[in-house]
Amino acid sequence: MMEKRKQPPGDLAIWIFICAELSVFAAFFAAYAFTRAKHLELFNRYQQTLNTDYALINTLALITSSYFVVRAVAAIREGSQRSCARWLLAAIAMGALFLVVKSMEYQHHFSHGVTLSTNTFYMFYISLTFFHFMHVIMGMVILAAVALKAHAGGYTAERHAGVETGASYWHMVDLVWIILFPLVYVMR
Amino acid sequence: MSETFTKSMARNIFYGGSVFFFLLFLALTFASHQDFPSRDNHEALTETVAKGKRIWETHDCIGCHTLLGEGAYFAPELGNVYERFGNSTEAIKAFIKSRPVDGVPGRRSMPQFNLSDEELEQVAQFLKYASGIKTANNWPPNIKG
Amino acid sequence: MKYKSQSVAKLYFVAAIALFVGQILFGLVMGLQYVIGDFLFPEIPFNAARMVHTNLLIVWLLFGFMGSAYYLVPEESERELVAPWLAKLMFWIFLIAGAATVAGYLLVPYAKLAELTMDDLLPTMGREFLEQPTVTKLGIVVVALSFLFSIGMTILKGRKTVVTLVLLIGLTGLAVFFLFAFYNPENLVLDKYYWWWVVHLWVEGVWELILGAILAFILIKTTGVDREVIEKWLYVIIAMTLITGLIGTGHHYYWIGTPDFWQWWGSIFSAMEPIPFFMMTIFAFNMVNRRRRNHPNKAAVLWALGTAVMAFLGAGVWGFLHTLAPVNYYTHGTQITAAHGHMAFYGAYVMIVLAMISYAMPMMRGRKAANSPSSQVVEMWSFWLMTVSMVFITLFLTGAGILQTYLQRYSDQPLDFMTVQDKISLFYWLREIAGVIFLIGLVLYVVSFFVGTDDPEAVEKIEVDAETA
Amino acid sequence: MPLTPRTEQGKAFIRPCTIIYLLLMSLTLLTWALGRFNAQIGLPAMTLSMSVLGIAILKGHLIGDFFMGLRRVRGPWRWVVTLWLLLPASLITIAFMQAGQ
Repeated sequence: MMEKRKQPPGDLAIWIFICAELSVFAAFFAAYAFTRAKHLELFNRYQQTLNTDYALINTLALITSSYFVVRAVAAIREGSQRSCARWLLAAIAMGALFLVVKSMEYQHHFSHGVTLSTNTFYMFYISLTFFHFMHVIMGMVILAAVALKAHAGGYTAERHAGVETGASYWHMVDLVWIILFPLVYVMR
Repeated sequence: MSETFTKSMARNIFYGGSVFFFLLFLALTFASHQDFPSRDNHEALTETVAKGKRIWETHDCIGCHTLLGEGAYFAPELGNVYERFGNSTEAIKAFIKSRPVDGVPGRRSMPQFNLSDEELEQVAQFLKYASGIKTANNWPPNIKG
Repeated sequence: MKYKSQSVAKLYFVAAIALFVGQILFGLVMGLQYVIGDFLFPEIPFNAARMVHTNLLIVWLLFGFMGSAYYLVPEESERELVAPWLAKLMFWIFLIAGAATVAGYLLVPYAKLAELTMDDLLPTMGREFLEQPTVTKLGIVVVALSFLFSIGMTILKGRKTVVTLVLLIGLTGLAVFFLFAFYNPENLVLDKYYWWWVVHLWVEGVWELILGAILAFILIKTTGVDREVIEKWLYVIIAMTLITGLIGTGHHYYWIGTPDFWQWWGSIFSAMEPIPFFMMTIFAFNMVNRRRRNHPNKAAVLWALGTAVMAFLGAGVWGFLHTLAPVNYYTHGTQITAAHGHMAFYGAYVMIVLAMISYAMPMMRGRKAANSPSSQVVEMWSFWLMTVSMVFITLFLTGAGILQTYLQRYSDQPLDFMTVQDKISLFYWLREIAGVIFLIGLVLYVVSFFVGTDDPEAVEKIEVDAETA
Repeated sequence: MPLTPRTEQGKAFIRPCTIIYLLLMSLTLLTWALGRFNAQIGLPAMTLSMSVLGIAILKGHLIGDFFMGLRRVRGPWRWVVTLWLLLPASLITIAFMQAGQ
């Protein structure tokens, strides 16, 4: 039986932050669903202008990057700093892929004159995805900072709370997208 | 594994979070600016209106009234007063002009500002311009303001 | 008092209390004008009384913040203040400019004041809370910069603590966002949009950092709890404040010609704004419960705990009450806003300044740590009188606001503004009575400085731990 | 606490997290396929929506348990992600049921 601990991995401070972020996203998701119920036809019509293939690539990219982060944590637990940094770098690359694909999607919509004020569906679509988009950037910055420190030998097999903290934040970014993807792109 | 809740992480979250949400605020401000031209009634923003805004400001009208719901709550909302007065700047001017110098016994009363005809026209035009601003859901809820 | 230069705070605190009395007197005048419309008309019209009421509030709170900074920064930095003469000079400049401005509001018509101060050169007057003549605003900038200089240099040259760092960030933000007071475009929507960058980003942003820093300082001093613990929580709380409060500005962007998306962003983020206040309440009580000493200044601890509770009620609960866009659609610009404004300002900012005064004043008047018990009893009476009457002011205004919202906005036959005002005048009378009790509390507060000055000071009660005894 | 990459004999194992990862990828493809080809599959909209929502909750739970490592935590933090998933998911379900009527 594994020894269980009282606290989730990483610094407790990041978990307070994660809880706050998750509450905001939960509120946004619920707002989306209830507003959709009031404007069913509008939401169903404009949902079809979204590209599910792009969203698929992005979901796969985020899950893969999350997996890489898990490997990075495993690596540092085994004391391998360089391998930890490499896994983190790979995770950041997958994050970058997400940003590129998402930007292509935005480019498509914006070139058709879509803005936050076009209609309620696009208001939610842009708000939710852009808010998440910024979280991806933020997460990449955090991972980069952790990777640099790992590369410089700042963590050990015993002391690596920083890696777990960054990892927890990144998984949160993934987690949000896991709900966002079916809700905005698929459910109708 | 011992408890970790470090001051340095709390600090990082403070700095990181503040910068993050300030940037987001700037992004939403940018998006707002894209929308202003379609709602802010700038077509009606003539020199007369601009002067009217100065009259509005230099008589501290906001110290009693609300304008689009902001200000003091002592006197009626003026964001839609142009409509409430039957889409008439003349009615607004007549009202301002006719305020008794010594007030109304026991009642609230607007001061007599002794505005010239030109100034009256300017402030009335300003209020007409304000009523043309497209507020969300056509706020206020009804003509009473 | 460890450092001589801390004593400049005394000037600031005395002025703050004097202006506070003035603010309340004018509040009572306005309260009476709500029910007896021609009271003091046309000598002091409502808008003039309101300018005095709100501007005195802002100015005395600024005096309070500055005094608090001058008191706590030397102690935290473990060195004398840089240029205490500058602090004294700026005090007099600020006081004279403030007094002249208020005199201007009362003695000449506002339009005349605008003309005399050449407002046309750079028009900034006539917007709510920013009514000061442009030259006064420039004076505020000069005072703020000098203040930042002496505080900042002291902090940088001395020991750097989280308390002083957060305070410095808050004060810098205060100065920076005030600059938007000089932006007054002709376009009303833009004007309103950036007006909030002063007002909201002050009271729901950087001021909360100042509040947090002062509260943390008082708790460190009075509870003896490990600084590390308090500083950690300070960071978490102010992080939550800015995370929710920055986008929370959106709750002012619902109905002023700004795009519809703000209704969602504003509602969601400002619904989270009570969280940091709730954390602050938990934090303050937690620290006091874990105290390592019983500070003899019971009054100061009471004020500090009061701040945490009343800020949560006033800013958190009463803010949440009308912050969601569908609710705010009906309540925007009614007495509900007034109710929230009163309790939030009292709970968050008035009380923290009084807490700091309560903590620091005894030392500056030559005591070791606290006033005599008899003085503290009077002060605690004033605490309860002011706080309870403020709760009632808020409740009566809330009652007035609910009726107003219903009669004027929601019912099938909406009534005229003035008709509604007449119907709800009972609530205004009750509010005025509560206001008089508040004034009595305030008078008692002033009296407490002169009670028992010759008595020996209160001493720390040593708790005997049952287990070790 | 290594994620058991090798046994004592040095024989390579597939890490549990890798299995979870592959599972997450497949579930994602399933969600996508349900959305993309429902015209051919012909599920009623409500069934489709609830299925992909259910899949999402499962995915989120796996991420919380295995990636975030919550399955090795006891006390309230153990359930933070799962509870979070259930909260919006139940609200979304209510909203979709409202809309479906």
